[in-house]
Amino acid sequence: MAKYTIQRILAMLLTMFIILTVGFMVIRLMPGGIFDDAVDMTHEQRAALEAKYNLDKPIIVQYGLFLKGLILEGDWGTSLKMNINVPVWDIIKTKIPVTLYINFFSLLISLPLGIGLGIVAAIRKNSITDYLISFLVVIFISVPSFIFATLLQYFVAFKGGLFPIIFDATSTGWARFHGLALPIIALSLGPIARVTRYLRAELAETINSDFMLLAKTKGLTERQATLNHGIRNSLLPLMNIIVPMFTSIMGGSLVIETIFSIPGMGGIMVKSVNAPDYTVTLAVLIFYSLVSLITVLIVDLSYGIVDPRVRMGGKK
Amino acid sequence: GCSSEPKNPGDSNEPVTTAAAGQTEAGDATAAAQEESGPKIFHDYMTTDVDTINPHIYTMSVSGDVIARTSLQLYRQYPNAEGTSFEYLPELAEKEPEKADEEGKVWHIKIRENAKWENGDAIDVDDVIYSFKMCLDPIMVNSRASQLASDYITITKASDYSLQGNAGTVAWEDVGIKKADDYTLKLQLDAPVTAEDIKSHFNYVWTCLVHEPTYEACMSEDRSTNTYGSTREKYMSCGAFILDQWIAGSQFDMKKNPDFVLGDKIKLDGYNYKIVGDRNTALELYLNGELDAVSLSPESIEQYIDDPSIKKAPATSIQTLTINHGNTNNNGILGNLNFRKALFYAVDRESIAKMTNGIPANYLVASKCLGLDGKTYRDMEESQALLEPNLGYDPAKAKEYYEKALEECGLTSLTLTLQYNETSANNKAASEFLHKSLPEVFGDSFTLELMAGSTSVLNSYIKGWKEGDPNSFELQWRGWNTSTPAPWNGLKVYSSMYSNKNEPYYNDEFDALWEKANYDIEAKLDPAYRMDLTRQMEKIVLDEVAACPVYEAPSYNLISSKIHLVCDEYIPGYGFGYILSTKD
Amino acid sequence: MEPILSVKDLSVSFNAFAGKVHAVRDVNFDLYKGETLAIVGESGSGKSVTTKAILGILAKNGHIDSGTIMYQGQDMAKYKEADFYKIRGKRISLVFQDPLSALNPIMKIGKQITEALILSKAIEKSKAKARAIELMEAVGIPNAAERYDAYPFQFSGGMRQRIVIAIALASNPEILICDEPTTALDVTIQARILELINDMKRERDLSVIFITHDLGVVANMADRVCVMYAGRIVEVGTCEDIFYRPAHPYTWALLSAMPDLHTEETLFAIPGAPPNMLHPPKGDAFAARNKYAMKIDFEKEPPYFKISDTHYAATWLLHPDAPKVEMPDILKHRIARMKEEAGYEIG
Amino acid sequence: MAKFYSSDLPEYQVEPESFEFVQMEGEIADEKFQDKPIGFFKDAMLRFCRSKVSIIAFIGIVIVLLFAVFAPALSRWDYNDQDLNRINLPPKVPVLENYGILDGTRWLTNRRVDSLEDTSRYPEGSILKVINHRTVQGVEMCDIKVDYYKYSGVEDGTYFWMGTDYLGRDLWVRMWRGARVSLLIAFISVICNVCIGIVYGSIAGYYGGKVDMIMMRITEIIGAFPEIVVVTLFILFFGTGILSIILCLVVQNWIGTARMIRSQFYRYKGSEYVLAARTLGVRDMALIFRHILPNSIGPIITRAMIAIPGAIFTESFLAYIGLGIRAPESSIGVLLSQGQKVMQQYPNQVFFPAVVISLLMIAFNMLSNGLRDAFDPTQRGA
Amino acid sequence: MKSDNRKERDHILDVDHLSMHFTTKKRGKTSVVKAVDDVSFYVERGETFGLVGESGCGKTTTGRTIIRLYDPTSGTVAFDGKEISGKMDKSLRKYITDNIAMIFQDPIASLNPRMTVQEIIAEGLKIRGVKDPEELHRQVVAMLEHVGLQAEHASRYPHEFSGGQRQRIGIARALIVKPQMVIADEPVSALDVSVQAQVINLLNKLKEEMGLTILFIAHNLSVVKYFSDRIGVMYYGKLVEMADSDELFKNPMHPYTRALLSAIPEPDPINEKKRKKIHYDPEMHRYGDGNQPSYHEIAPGHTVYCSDEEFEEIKKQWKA
Ligand SMILES: Nc1ncnc2c1ncn2[C@@H]1O[C@H](COP(=O)(O)OP(=O)(O)OP(=O)(O)O)[C@@H](O)[C@H]1O
Ligand SMILES: Nc1ncnc2c1ncn2[C@@H]1O[C@H](COP(=O)(O)OP(=O)(O)OP(=O)(O)O)[C@@H](O)[C@H]1O
Ligand SMILES: [Mg+2]
Ligand SMILES: [Mg+2]
Repeated sequence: MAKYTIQRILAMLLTMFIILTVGFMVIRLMPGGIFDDAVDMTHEQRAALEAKYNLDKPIIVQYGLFLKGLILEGDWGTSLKMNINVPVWDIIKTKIPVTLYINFFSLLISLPLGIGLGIVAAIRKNSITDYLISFLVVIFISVPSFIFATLLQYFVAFKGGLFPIIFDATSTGWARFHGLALPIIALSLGPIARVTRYLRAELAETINSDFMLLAKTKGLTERQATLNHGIRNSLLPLMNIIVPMFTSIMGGSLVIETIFSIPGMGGIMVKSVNAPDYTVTLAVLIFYSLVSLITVLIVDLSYGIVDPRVRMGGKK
Repeated sequence: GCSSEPKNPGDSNEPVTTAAAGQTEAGDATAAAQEESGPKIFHDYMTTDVDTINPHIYTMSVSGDVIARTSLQLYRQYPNAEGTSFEYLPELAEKEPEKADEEGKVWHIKIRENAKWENGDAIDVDDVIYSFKMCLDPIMVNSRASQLASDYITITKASDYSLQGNAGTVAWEDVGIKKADDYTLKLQLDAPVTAEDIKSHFNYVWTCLVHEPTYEACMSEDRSTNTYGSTREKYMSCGAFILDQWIAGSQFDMKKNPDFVLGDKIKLDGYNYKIVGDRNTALELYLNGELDAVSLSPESIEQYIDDPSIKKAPATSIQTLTINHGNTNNNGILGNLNFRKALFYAVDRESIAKMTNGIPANYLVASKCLGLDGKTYRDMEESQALLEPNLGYDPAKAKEYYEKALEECGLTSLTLTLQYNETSANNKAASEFLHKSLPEVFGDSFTLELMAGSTSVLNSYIKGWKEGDPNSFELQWRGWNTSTPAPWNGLKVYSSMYSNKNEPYYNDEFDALWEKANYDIEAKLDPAYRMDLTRQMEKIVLDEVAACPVYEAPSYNLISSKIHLVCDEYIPGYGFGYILSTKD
Repeated sequence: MEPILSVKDLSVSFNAFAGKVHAVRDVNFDLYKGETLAIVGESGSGKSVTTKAILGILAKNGHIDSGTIMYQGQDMAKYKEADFYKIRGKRISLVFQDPLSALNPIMKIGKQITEALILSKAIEKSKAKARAIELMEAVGIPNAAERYDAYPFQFSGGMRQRIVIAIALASNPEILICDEPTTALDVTIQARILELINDMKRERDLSVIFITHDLGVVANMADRVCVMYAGRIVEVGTCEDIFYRPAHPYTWALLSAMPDLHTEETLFAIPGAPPNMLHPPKGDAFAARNKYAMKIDFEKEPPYFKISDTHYAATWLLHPDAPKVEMPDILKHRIARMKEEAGYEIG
Repeated sequence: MAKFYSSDLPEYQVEPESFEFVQMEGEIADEKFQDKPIGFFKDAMLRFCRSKVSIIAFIGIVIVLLFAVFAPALSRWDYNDQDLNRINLPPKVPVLENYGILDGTRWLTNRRVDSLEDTSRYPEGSILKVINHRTVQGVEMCDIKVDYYKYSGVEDGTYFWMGTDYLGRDLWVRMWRGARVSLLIAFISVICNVCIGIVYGSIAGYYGGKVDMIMMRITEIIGAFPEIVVVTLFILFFGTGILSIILCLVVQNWIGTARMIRSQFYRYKGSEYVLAARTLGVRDMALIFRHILPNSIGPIITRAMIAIPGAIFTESFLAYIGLGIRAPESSIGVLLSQGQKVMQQYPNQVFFPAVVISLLMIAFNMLSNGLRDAFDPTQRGA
Repeated sequence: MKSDNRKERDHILDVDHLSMHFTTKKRGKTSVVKAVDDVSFYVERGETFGLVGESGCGKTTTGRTIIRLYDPTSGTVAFDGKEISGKMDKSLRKYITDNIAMIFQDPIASLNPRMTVQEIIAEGLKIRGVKDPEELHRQVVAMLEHVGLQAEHASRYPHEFSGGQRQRIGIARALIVKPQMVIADEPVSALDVSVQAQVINLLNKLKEEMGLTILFIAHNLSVVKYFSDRIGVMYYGKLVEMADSDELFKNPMHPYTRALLSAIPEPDPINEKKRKKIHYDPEMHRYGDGNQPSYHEIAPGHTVYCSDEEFEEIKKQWKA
């Protein structure tokens, strides 16, 4: 296991490196020079600035310099546009916690809720409850999260006064959670629906499996059989959708963060692309890639823990 | 105020409104606020985070707002007593600049002796010189250096000094910024200027003071970059407010500075900014009492149009159709004057203005720009005279010119692409309107295609012609922030020397006029003549349709009834003066 | 003797996509204490459905159309889901065909064995482990204590089937239903599982319903045999009745289609394929494939003809008016040889 | 009822001629089939048609498609007919208006009481109700309910079923025009995804080993790029418009299809009939396209069906961040994102597109379920 | 039913020290499965060679390696004197596919559900250059009738057939290219008893008519015995015993063979209930250094895989 883990991490680092390289090139291909849209300055002044940041050099040289800094000093460069002269890492550092906070919480919320709803729907298949859940699922899946975010903000926070309209970055503890509850909910609706849909299908299949039948013939009630055997077994394949789900939550937070004024990664992603601020974009890109690769890794490794067949190296 | 309309590409001609601090002459208001319980804090918002509050390198107007509120400039605009116009008052400077030679090339500025940093350090002329020296530093290459070196005034050798890089050819001692005595700054200029020029020049945010020890501490080892103003700790306040708390991406809290040199003007106990990216959210916050002022999105104007709290602020910019004169497609029809005229006459500005809650613009100097005798430039009869009747809308004429142009270019049909910034609802609506209405004027042979892009994408198209691709774009919306007090300066965008030019439009006559209006002492001393020059310039660009002006979109603001402003109406070139307001 | 389980006129059908599948039609049999009743028949003849109907675990789209299943004086055909909990696993247990999929792949073996006992509070949690190990030993799992914590995938097919049997025996049932318990296994392992079932049956005085399509296995296990075809029981009798005195052409065909170690002649092949149970044929379902089919076979369903007290067959050939036919030669020879080998004359 | 023979029962008295052997002679041939042969697709279609839900979904989609194709042409207005005198009208539907819903009225809040008399602002008869009188900063204010059509000066008898937008364009027409565009984008992008996915997935899955490893790494890398970066690049190179959107929808989304195809290949390339074909000497290409790929048809169709509303969804996300389709063209995404901006003022502008996209989502989902079942080989003939 | 078309002792297939090892890499762990390990046997022209053994012992792998669905790890296979285990190229591929055909176990899985019977059967012909659709159809129909199906079945899809019919289609597909040898991998084990006989009889008939050589893989000893001339018994990748079928049943020498034989259930209630089953425990061999097992011929054509020590024992038990 340890060896395998190390192998996987090495492979991940290699992938990261390729992403870094490709990302660097791609981002430099992006439109707009850093100082095009900046302030009113003379041609000479602009040229001097570009020279200072090596922007006038061939892209390969720029990449070489960047890599040198990164490897020798762990230097991701400094922001040129968004937080001028601030090391990119310092910027990202302050944004990551809140983004991870809302993303993890929505994962944390959407999994149990989705699982719960999925179970209910699967057990009561073709009942009113099932139809109701399916209806909600469709709504949640098909209506973009920015609509929900706006609706929640308007009705729950503004009209209802139950939550703050925007997030207060100074808050801590419970107040922080309270302030982030709406964005978390807005982010979770889609994933909840997806988990529900997936689990409903999966469980409906598991319920028909032989071991469920055996469980019943053993004398377990329908309920006990579903709880003890059905759910655990249908949860395993659920891990397959956690990764895409998590990345899509991350993607969703892009918009949600703006609506709720959350100073997180999602906001600077869009802004750094628009600014454009190469170094920040690259760092954000790496961050998102890393998160998704790590999720993949964790899911893969935990598969081993959750599924004894994988853990103990069995067949199939 | 805060910038509410998403910033358009090219909104870079620095708006004066960034320095919205103000002053009334009413000295009796000191006691008024103190009876109230609780601190009186103005809750404002900004739509994006600041990039830095280092005055030498900031690029965003919101950053400028924060710096302006927390640091000192030599001079600053304050509203006049009636609250109808503004005037420059000495801030860090103690009084008006003094001419130290015959011509007006050497000036002395006396600064106050009681100014202090928030940590109690006294401020003297060395602080001022240090700030300027750092701004012009050749190694750091600050983006604001050229503006400090030569904007309204051209400081001797400043430009050369700042652009020399490592060469070391120009010593700081050669630069025309000197210490006359501990509290007097001596300026050596290339050309004679007026006191007004000096005040205008030092009214800008990039002339704000930086705190030497802090600045030095933020200096990188090779002295090539500086992180001053990137966090609360790396900043030192000395202005009307002290930066109390700064949570990146989220909020700024400022508290009143008891040692502020013009302290009696400030009635508020604090001034806070929240960063609110979404307009609906901002409105909700306002309605909830969490913000004291909000700028309405075009969609919600109708709902509040009768509200007593609504206040209208003139547009910060004229929305124009930028024309790529050098485009060689369609046999270079965009370079054809007849076609550009056709375009000019074909735009139904009135309808577009109605749709955008704006003002139709058939001119290139914005209506907020100041003229003479308390009138705005636009309101002056002479300026009115050079405008086309019916707001420049004349379908018959347009069609005539269009057909002529087609013939001259040997075309039978024409398709052009108009690019706009998708985040600007007004530009989008106006584009869609033109998409429909232009073919109605020109006939079926004409098609207008629309294309949205983000700021950076649009910029890259503009950049195209500068990098040798003449066909990188055809038409694009641009909003120009013209300089309010100096309309002649604002027309810089059509001159050859301007580096952020949008369209490859060059006119020697215009360039000469611009030089004259800006640097000629004769012009400087004679405002009427200057106005005249301005009008001549405007006429040239209008006649040649260097760009096609369409509308100005004023902003509609709701200002809480708790807030009492120093001026009932928006003061062109100044603003509402939120920080001078009182609150109950 | 009173049967402990008595199935009368059981008919089961499924609402499938294409229509109504008549999987089991008028099935009758009794199960007596301590006997092994084998049900043979080819795939799809309704063997599993019959047992599932008894245990109330028919698929959702299936239902009992008519008939009674009398057990302990009650008709299980009328049971509600809740009533079955008292029966399933406790009084009647089922051993599945496929030991691979019948065990929950991610639950420990030991837990699967005693889970039902714990949940029904038949045993205390603390004693569960001991009981599980005891059961595992009983079904012949070596090192049972160590394997308590193993997972199904760590077991071979034969061992898994033993576990399934252990699960079935966990609460000392009265009736054990084995639905093709060895089909997925190798012959050598099959032999040992069959031995195990026989041992268990003897030790615990179980009644066993044994389902298979392998006549060799039937010969080994059964006391009595039901031969099923197309949802009906076409012949029923003691093991000897069926193997030495088969009366139904289908039984003949089954027996003679299968080579044994002595077969040299051409096998007797049943032509065609079993009927589609969506539209069960009129008359004798086997008629279309039956060489000895008579006109009436296509018209009228044959009743059960009594051959002896224990032996019934549903074929018109037994009608007094029907022409007499002999069973195929290959079968005749084989029976003769078997009798010889057995060393005595049977009936 | 099981019947036992008894010579007494009359029903078992059978005429002797019934006891004639009928097939003693000759081989009994395998039964002939009564019906026509049913091809795989035909069978799938038959089963599909038997599922009511799928049919309803299918009809639903057809209706949307019909509307999308014909509604714009049949309507009184063109999708781009602008009239600044009728902007942001609320919905008004004949008949329904009499029941107080969709009657073209709207509440206007924060009105000055003194301005209500002003007939140039409030044409006669436009004000239906005045409530909530209050004084704000010394000004008398109230909320009013107006007949917005009269208020805007639209002539009587004009009905905009879904209202109008900020340029006075009919939202009903724009809705269907938008549905047309969105569906077109969705269809094209999904087709592209499927094509690329098939080729890529087939190669990776069929050859396996190192080829597969490298190809999968590549997808991983492509997949790691945040959408926004990719989108911006495409916008730069191709400008906004359908092409960029489709490219954006394709550039990463094919990966999923490719993965699925690959796993299908892994599953089937070792299957017995593929091996059988190999022992006959069937070439690689034929194996891929004739033997293995057709198994993926079901999953591909299912996937594609879900991807279609998914593409519309992504398109609306792009529209929201400002990279949508070229104005004045309409699409569901454009309408949704436009609607989001005015959700508090004119909820109708977001409601209707949201309903349509939800309906499409439901319909495509059900359709894909139906197709999945129909193409499931294990359910054949059932 | 044994065939008599064994002419002279003429090896058509020679398998020599064939090994096929699978390396699986899962989550970083590599494991080697020795599915076939050093197996040698031969098949004579015209005979039926049966390969039996329990599930997973490598029978299928042997068959598939011979027909080159897998590339052997080591050892050689020669068909008609020509080595067919070497490097694969077009001509070798053609040689193999022209001469050897394969019949698969699972009648459902081995037919492409999306092709008609006509397409399935004609595929082999098409590859061999028969293009004319009428000719194709004619041949397909002829073959269908050969295997007891009818012309009208050609346009049908596999799912419409019963197991036995499908297996016959599989046979038709294999035989239409007129191979010299057929590898039949458990062709009847997935079938119901009632239809097993159909297929066995058919194979027998075709063998006679076409002079086929068959490598018959099965785990049902009764069937193998009935069908094969010679039998090889496999256990865990090794071929443990090989002999003429009568000889093998008379003199099962390897303990595993004995266990296998004793375990076959027979449809004879009285005898079956009396019969004693023999258990085989591989631990009993105690192979070690200097006591390695190898092939020993105990009688002409009867080889046993055992150590020298064991061979001595075994020899004593052999009955003439
Ligand atoms: N859920 C179901 N829906 C529709 N038909 C069903 C269902 N379950 C069983 N059947 C049908 O009922 C018939 C009898 O099935 P059953 O499983 O009892 O056969 P079996 O005799 O056990 O065969 P096998 O030997 O293959 O296990 C078959 O034709 C089968 O297709
Ligand atoms: N492609 C493969 N990769 C890895 N292992 C394999 C592969 N094919 C077969 N094996 C392994 O090789 C061994 C022999 O398998 P094979 O299929 O040849 O057995 P068999 O005798 O045909 O069994 P059965 O009677 O079940 O068909 C088994 O342990 C199997 O798991
Ligand atoms: Mg069964
Ligand atoms: Mg095999």
